[in-house]
Amino acid sequence: MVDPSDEVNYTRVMPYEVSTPVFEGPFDLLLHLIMREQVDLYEVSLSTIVDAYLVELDRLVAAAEGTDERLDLDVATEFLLIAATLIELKARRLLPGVHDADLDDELGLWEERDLLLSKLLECKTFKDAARALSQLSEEASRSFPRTAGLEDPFLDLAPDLLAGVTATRLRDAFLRAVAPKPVPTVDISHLHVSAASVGDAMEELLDELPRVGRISFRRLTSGLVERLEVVVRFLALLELFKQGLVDLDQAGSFAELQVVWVGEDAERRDLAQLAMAGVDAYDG
Amino acid sequence: MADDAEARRAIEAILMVADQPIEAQLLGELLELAPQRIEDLCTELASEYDVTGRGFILAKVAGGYRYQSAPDLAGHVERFVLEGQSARLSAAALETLAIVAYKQPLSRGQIAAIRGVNVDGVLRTLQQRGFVTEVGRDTGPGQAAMFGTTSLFLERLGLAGLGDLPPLGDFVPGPEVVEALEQGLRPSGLDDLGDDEPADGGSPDAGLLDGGP
Amino acid sequence: MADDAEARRAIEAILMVADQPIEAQLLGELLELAPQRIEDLCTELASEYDVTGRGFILAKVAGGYRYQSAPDLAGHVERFVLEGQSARLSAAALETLAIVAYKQPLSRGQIAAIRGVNVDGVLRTLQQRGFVTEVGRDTGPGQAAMFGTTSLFLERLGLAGLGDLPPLGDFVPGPEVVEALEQGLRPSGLDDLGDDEPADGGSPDAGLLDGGP
Repeated sequence: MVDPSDEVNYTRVMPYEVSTPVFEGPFDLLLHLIMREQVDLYEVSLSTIVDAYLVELDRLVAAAEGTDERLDLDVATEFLLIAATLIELKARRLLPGVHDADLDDELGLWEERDLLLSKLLECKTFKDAARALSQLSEEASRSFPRTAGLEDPFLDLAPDLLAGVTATRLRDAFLRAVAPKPVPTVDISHLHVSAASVGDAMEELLDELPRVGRISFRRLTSGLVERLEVVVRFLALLELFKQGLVDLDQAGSFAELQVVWVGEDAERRDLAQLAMAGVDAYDG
Repeated sequence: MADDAEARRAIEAILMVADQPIEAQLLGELLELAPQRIEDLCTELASEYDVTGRGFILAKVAGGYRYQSAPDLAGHVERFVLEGQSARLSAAALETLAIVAYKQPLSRGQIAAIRGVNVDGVLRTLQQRGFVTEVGRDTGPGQAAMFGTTSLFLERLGLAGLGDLPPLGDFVPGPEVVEALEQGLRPSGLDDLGDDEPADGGSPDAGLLDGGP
Repeated sequence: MADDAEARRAIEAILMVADQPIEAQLLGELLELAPQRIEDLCTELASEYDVTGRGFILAKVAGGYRYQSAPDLAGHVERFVLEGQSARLSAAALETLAIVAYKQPLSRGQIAAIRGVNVDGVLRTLQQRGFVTEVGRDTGPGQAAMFGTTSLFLERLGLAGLGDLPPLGDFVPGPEVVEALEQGLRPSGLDDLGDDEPADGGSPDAGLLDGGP
């Protein structure tokens, strides 16, 4: 750390040139879709979004190939997040349950829309503010500051910066300089905060599915009132699918989603423990 | 106590040897003048340089005064200054910076809530670049780190202080944008509830995993 | 080729941002004017400052031109040096010096990244005092200057070599500190693609913000 002869390779990597629009978040993407393409959010094709993501991913991988650069996982995962958010938004519309909407649900939809609308307005506001700041910076960068400092005759006069400075004080100063760093935290505020837990939903499914064997998703969720509960159940189901405990089957584009239990009863509990430990973080 | 003429000259002399913006407060202490008097004198000097077409300006930046080259001469100065162009910030970083600038102090979570994405990476970049720093801790239970902008940020934007930021209200979208957004977010599902629901339960809207619409 | 009025202004701008006396030869090359013409213009400027009673002078020093405080205002400047800068600089200067000592070689931007503030002035002071010096250039495209400590620094601290600096070992930084440090000192932008973080992020001379799409 203190050895100045340590070899450091000060090469730099240029950022990927991105020709397709890069969206800075789900709000950003929504803004783009709504403002420029004048589309109804719920008309947006999910496959288009997923395709765009895959194309973008391929492009990033190709760009990284043959160079020392790595695929930028930040970019890749951020895009995935956008796609996932949109899919969730759309899925919440399409899932059964909405059709049983009563007045409360309807009001809820409008509230939700208003919330999203205010988010988008806020997002747009800061986008424009950022542009103004950029402009300010551009102007400021054309004026260079004087940093010449003291003229020689005054240098002798200047207080001795090292008066009373010991090596220990120097070390303390270093530690002070590097100390106040924020603790990185995993931000999950963009995830849907829900009273329903995916873990709980999995537990219910693990109890129910082995008994019924095969069931349509619609029937599986027929007793649920809140759309959110349906979403949570769906996520739980995907988790079970990942664990290899269920098979999901859809005969065609508009067909029912069929759920088939393929797990062994014996391994149920063990796997449940494992699986739920991994997904509880989704609860928000 | 210095008279105005001498105070003006003294300010010029001191700023000429300074290597960072000097606050009116300090100049006032040195010259035994009220800070407001210093502000006035500096404003006079700045306007004098402007009127007489000097190649330098007296700028108020990050709360202090300093000499800078005149912006219109950037072409000449750039050829002289050796250090080249610095890296520019991505749009994501810039927007995050704008949020921090206008909403400070605020937590990582609050920024993420506005941007709709995780901002860890972007925030780290802004901290590395010295534009954003931790300014304290939330008093709430989690004691989340609160972030704000630095004086370097003000310097880079050529602002005397945060009060000189263009008002955020200037950027609030107009009614036509609001209308367009409202239109785009029309909860279409409401219109056709129950109308087209086949008895067999097949979803009429779209296949979940295919393209729709 | 610049006309006289613009050349005069350009000379003012360049000399204002220069750290060292600039020779007429170099100014002539930058402005595409004969050195003699530059000399004439500088003489005109100097006399103009004198006649209008500015607090600074345009001096010819060591074969070059530079701005200096007017000699008759030395009292004010001394006061500024003694009362103004010392208290304000010491803590900042010490931290900057410590960072350079422990982390050398590193660029201006890397230091700024750790300190979270512009370090141009402080670094300049440390260089002037002979504690810090430029030890090389970054191999990257920007070729940022890399800084390290001098033998005078070691001498003044009574150290035989950098290896004698007190070890940081008994201080166990949390992983977040280590990460922040490594991020700050990482030579390339590998971890932040898209946020683009070259090593000279703290360079004073260019717009850092870009609103790109």
